[in-house]
Amino acid sequence: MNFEFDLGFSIIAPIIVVSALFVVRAKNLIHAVLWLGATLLGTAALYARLNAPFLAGVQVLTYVGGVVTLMIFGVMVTRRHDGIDAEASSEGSERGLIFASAFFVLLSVVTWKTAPSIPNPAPIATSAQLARVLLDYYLIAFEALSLLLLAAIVGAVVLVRRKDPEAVTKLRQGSALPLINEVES
Amino acid sequence: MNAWLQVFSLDFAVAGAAILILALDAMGGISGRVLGWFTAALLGAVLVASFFFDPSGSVPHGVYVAGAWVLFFKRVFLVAGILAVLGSLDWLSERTPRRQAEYYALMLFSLTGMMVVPGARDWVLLLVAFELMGIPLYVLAAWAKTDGPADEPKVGPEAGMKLFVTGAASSAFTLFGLALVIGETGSTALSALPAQATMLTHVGMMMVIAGMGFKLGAVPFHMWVPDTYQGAPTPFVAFLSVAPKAGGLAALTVVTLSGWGTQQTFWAPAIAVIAAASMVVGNIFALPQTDVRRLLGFSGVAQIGYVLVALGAGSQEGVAMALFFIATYVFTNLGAFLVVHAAAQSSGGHETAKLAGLSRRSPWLGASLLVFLLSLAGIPFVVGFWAKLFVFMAAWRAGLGGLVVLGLVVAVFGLFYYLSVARSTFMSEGTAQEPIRAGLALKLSIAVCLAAVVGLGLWPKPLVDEANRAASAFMQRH
Amino acid sequence: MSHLLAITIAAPAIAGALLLLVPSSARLAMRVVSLIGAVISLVTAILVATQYDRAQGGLQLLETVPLVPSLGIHLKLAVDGWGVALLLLTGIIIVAGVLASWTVARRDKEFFLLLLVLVAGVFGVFVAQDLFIFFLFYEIAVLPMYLLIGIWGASHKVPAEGPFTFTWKRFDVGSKEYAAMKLTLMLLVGSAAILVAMFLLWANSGARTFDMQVLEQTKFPIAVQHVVFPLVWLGFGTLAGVFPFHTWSPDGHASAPTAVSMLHAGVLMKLGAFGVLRIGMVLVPDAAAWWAPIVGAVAIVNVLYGALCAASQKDLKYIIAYSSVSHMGVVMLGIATMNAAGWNGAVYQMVAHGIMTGLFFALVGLVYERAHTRAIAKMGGFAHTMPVVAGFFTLACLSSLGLPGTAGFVAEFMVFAGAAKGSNWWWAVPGVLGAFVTAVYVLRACKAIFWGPPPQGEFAHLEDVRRTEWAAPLVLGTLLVVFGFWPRLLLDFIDVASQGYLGRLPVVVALAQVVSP
Amino acid sequence: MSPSNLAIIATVAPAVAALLLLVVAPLRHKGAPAAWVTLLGSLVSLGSAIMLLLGRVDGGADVRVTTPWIQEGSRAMAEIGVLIDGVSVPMLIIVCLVALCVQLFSVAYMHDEPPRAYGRYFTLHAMFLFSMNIVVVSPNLLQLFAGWELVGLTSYLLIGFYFAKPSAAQAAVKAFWMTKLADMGFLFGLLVLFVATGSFEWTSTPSAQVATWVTALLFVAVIGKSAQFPLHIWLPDAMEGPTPVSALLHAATMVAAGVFLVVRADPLFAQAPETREVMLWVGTVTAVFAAGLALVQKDIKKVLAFSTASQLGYMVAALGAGQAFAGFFHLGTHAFFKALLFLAAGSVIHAVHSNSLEDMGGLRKKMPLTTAAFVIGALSLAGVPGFAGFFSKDLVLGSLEGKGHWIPWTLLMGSAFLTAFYMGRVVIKAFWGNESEKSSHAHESGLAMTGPLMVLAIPSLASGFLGGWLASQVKAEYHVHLGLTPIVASSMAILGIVAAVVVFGRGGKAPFAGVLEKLDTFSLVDRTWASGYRIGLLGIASLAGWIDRYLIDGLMNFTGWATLEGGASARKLQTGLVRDYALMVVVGVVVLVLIGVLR
Amino acid sequence: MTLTSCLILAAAVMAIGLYGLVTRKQAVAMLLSVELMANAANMVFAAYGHFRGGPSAQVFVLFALAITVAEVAVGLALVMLLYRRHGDTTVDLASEARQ
Repeated sequence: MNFEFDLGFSIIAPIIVVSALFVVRAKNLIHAVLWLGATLLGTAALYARLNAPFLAGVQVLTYVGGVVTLMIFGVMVTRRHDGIDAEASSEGSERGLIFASAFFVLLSVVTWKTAPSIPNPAPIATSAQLARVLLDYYLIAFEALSLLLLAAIVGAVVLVRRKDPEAVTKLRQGSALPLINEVES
Repeated sequence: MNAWLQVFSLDFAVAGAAILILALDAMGGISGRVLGWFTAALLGAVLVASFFFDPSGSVPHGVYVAGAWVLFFKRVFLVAGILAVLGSLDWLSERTPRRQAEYYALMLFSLTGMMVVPGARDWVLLLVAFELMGIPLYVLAAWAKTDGPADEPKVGPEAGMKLFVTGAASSAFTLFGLALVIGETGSTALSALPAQATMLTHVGMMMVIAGMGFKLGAVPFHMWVPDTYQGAPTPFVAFLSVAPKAGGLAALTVVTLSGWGTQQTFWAPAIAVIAAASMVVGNIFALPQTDVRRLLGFSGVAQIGYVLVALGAGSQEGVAMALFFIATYVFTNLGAFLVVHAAAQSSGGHETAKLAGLSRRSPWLGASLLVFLLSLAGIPFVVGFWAKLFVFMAAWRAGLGGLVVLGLVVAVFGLFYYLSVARSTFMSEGTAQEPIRAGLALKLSIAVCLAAVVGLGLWPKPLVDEANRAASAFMQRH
Repeated sequence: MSHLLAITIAAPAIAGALLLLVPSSARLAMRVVSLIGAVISLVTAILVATQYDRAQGGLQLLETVPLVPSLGIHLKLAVDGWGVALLLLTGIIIVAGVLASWTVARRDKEFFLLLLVLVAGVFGVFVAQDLFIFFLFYEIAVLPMYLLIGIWGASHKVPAEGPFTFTWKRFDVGSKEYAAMKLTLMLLVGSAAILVAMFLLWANSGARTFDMQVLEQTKFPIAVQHVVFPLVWLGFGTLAGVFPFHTWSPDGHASAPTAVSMLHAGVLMKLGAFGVLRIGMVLVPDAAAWWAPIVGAVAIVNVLYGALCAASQKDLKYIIAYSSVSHMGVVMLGIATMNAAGWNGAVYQMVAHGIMTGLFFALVGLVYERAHTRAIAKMGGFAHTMPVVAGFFTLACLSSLGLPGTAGFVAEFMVFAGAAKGSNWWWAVPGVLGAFVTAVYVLRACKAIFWGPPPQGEFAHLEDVRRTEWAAPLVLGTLLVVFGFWPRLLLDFIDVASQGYLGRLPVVVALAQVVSP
Repeated sequence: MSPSNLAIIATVAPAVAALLLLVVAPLRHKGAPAAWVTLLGSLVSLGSAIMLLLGRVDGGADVRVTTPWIQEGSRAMAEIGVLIDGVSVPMLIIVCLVALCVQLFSVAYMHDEPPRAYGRYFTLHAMFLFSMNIVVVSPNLLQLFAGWELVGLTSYLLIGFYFAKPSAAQAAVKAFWMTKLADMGFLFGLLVLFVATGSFEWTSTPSAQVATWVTALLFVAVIGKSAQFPLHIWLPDAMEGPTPVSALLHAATMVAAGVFLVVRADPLFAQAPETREVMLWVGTVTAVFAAGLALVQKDIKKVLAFSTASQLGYMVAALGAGQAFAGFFHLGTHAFFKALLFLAAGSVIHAVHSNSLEDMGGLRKKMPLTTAAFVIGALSLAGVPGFAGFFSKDLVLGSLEGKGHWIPWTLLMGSAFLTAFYMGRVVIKAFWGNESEKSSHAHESGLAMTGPLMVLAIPSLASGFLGGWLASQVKAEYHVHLGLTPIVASSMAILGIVAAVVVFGRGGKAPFAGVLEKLDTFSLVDRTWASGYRIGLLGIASLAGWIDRYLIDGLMNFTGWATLEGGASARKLQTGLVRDYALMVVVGVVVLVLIGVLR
Repeated sequence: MTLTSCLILAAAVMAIGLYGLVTRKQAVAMLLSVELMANAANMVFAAYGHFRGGPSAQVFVLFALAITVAEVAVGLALVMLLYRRHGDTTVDLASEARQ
């Protein structure tokens, strides 16, 4: 198997890996989320390098713009009031390390052995092509996906909505914890 | 477009019902209880329709194939849905009166996902349907939030969280595995799989199986099961413990036999290992449980092990027997959970000890629970016996004698804990004497389960024939 | 085609179903319904005996209904000579059992229901000619026992001792729940083994059928047979109390209520032995011939060890329970001989022991109901106040020790003769010794309970048998003597079956007819 | 009526009586009617037996009628039926006659019993006669065994008649166990015979080795039943039963069954000289040993009991010498005079309300009839010439002489002396001498009791002259020979009586009495058996019981325990921590991937 | 740059995500790890898409993204719930349901 040097990849890959490592090791959750943003951006760059600009765009928009923001919001909302940052766990980290590395080694070895090398990249799919497939071949999946998103939204709303009178009473009595979204009704 | 409508008519109906329920609720003025009955009625209507309207056929590109196989599963899901809705009705209107419509809607969303799964022959559709089935469950599992009696640990969020984290991890693995598979085969069609199988494909497929295994609650992806069963509302657990299992089974069967059928030597050992581990772990871990829900959770893990034994046979017969098993399992396990739910409502806890005197307080409930437990244990003349027997026979014919023997041995452990529950219900005298109060819907649901378990136990032939037909349809169309 | 067999099975089951309709307050009606169900099956069993053509032999009164034909499962009922004898036994015991439980006070509807369901299963096993149905009925017969013992049983304390004292922390050894659970679990482990054996037979039958007649004709590969036989032997043997899987039996029988003990020791244990004989010996004869020495050796351990254990017991019910272990050893010994005398003796012993132990437990129940103790040391002189009980008890003792003139003698003598004739003639020695030990412990118990100066204090005014209680001892006691003096009443049936089955096994017969000394 | 029918009637009549009494409870509970029913049954038996005898006198041939009893593979493994020949008919008469006399005697003797017990007593008597008749008429060894065991059963029930008395209960059980222990030999003998010849006929001719085995095993049963050393220990204890019972069971009939068995199975024993050798010695030892112990008994019934054992020793010795007829003859005469002795003793006991010789004395004036009866019996037992016992004992000793068994001959001669000596002792102590407190109030029993005594006195006197006829019945040679034996024997008898008068007439004690008493009270044999029972049987039993409860069952418990503990400790894996759950997913994936890769 | 190197990169990110998933106590951090894993899967798709061509890989990425977002939405809601229950988002606190 030939291993050709590729400058773009050589820059992007370390960024992705290192930032990913920071995501999982950062003590400060906000930092971790920001590192995730870095990883995702790196991934977007990789997509671009892999001739998938559309994906790169989507990645930046939804992930970096959406998910990371959401996460930061989540962290902010749930951070304790004394402001102490969460620490990365060290308990059981050996086991985690062992199995994670086992997974990595296993996968790498298999990849290496299977050697799925196709030297000449195929022609890229255009956005138009994508759209056509999406609304024909994948139509039903697409419909189902919309249902899925609807369900997720309904679910998320139901979960965080605070309407239950009992809980409200408890909250008023001070037995539950003070929250940002005090009482809805 | 017509073909699509026809093939997906039932699924559209259920999805429409979900949206309809949400809309009705948004309009306001309709009590949640009525909505519940309405939901059950809608599902019932769809179920009835399934007997008069044949949705067989396939859509362009073969993304989806409908036939006896799909119909069998759809009916199973619908039945589970109806029973679960009826079982939840009273609890919901009493405990979470302000968010009943969402509950039904989410359950219907999940049902929609399930109903699409068995027919999907394309990875994308399969994945989306699978997730559509799964995501509402995360929400429903955490439904209890902070409600519930004061003395009960409020493990609702925890139940959801555990389900979610293991589920998300499994989804990630599924995605990663699928990426490898699709990448290697170059197509999202399941049928492309066997032709292009490389070692990376196999690795990817193993990850996909892991994802399905999570939904089935098979070892070692079962860790969420007892905790979630304990924390989630029991009527919902009744649903969770059967319908998604059937969905997972459908997905796994489609993936292995339809997609990967010719590569049996690759996946069969994996299934066998999971089956063996599930039977052993489920049965052993159930032994020390004192909470009936946890106990039934582990028992469910073991039951899934039995189903996987049939699937591991990899034959048409095996598939048929797995279908029979899972269909009867719906009635048995759902019924068991609902009885436990009814009893716990009155006695204030789900511990085995709290069931003491149940048969004195409400003989019918006690007898029903006994029947369900015996069925789970695989005792003759209730349907569980046939289910287990058929599964083992199929496996035996396929040369999985070792698994059969193992299954029989650990089944004895199973008997021990099932009987422990029976001992509480029948032999111990509880302090309370007044009858268990259970709403009409709940009673109706339990009665249907009981009738099915006993009836099919006495005369299993119709369902066996149906399962055989479904399996043969599946195996021939692939 | 008459439906006698179906009626025999269905009568108790239908009576059980009818019980559900009887209101809980109508206690007499409940009993009458149960009794009618039991009597109908006894009558049909007698009719079966009269309709069975002894000259012709073989399977008769055949009825077949396809159940799951695709898997080769048919509801096939027919009766052979063994079946006739055992049907009669079951009919007698259930009638006696219903009468003996006339005074059950607590949750009586459920009690009779379970009792009737159980007995329907027993009838089914004896006439099932489809292996699968056989197993199905077997399970039905075994399972109600859990509730019957667990709910209506009696508990007692067993002191913690020995190397396994620490297990007492987890088990309430001696309690009824413990007994019920142990019994059920051990028997179901046995069922698992049977199921495996069944699969093996089914899968290797060529025709993929459970039909026992077809299986009898099939020559199974010897390797298969060698797996099937031990599974059948230990699987069914657990119920027959084969050492060392007998330990459910003393606790189970001691804890069970009267009628349940009667049925369990009287009939259910026979299911196990019958299974070994009918499935193990007949279906896989080649392996059976190879295994027979081991079966026989274990059986003589049962005989002697069971008797010795019984001799050491201080609790009346335990004595009887262990005596069952010992006597079932005689049955297994007879089965292991693989000749006509031994098989006849084994089946005859099933009947004889069934009646005898039924009588025993009925009487023990009477004594216990009055004296509220089972500790022999506390009793004495009861013959003064309850002479009828004493008389019947003595009769049961005599049959137990194999006194001529009682059914026990005929059975044991035939088994010993069969054993002596077989290739292991020395089996007869421990067998006879066991009978002697039996004489020691039963008469010791009899003396301790009934003989001696008239009882004082709390036992001074124990009542003798009352009206409904007469029936069980009278019927069972009479039969013991009748079958003891005129064994051909049953032997003619049994013999024709043994002949038939032995006749099909040329290899085995040749092997068994090696006359030793 | 055909002989077979007569034999069947003779056998079944008491059974009918017993059944009637068992089923019709009021009859039994009333008491007196039970006695009549039983007596009627016995009378029918005796009548039939006499008719049989008359038939034989008229030259009737042997008759054998059987029917299959146990089936084995389409052939009869065992048959039951009746055999009428020279052995069974005389024996039938002896048994029925003695039984009838005893029953008659009992009518009066037992009249103080409550009616229920009275009824039970006679029911058992009827059962006993039935059992004994089964033995007598049996055409093969299996039926003989069946009757033999039934005799054991009824004897058990009769010995334990006073079941409220712990000693009686103990004695009954002991008698049953000892005989049952010995009966295992019978059973084994039957099995060996069956395996070797396929039948239970005593006429079969197996190989010499088999014959030896069979006879040796049968002889074990004889030792038990006929109270031979060392299984004799149950016999003295069995005197706990009512005295008529002792007369019937332990004098005339039941213990005689052992001898009868050997007589019946003579064709088999004839093929086994080794067994006969053993029998000879066992008989001799028992005769001497029991006679010695009889010398020091204080209980009149125990004297008679030991004397029974001793006399049975004579019979067994004769059988061992190969002279079945001698044994059979002595069996017959002994039956009469021993029954007579026991009944007379019963009459005495009834009068003085005590068994002890100390409580008797000087009774000859108060109870002349009883005294006469007892003395006749004693003289007959002692073997005084002219009395029945003389002829039969002479035949026994003569047969030893004829075969040249000089040591047993000498020992048995000594035993004959002892017999006369101890019987002299009893007679002198009970009937002569000074009156004791209890005997002073004694008076003669009524006719109901003395009547049977008189009836039995006749054959005790005269049955010795029937030897020739009996011999012709069993086709044996018989002639009274005037040789060494009769002279020595009669002089021994007379010497014994003289010695008794000399020693006991003056109230003295027997020589070696101290030693013998020690031997008696220490009862080594008894103790050996008792400790064998306690340590051997019960010890092993409790060990087995413990092993079963705590080891075997313990192991089962342990299995369950280990499983449950396993489950409990495995539960710790379920930490409740989401991270760990996720980890399990990872582990699972890695394992699955490994399976996929390695496959 | 080859497919192999891309795949190995993805595997590395996947492994890192795994590591984070099983070691982090914070619910949000676990979500982040799941995101990493999903991202790794998408990388694989994109890589195959590049080297193999055809639209299916890219389409799949779109679906995967949507699904992940849905999951994150529900996940965050659950995190919120958990926080209300325990006052913290350390998931270790949520371990009451075990016996």
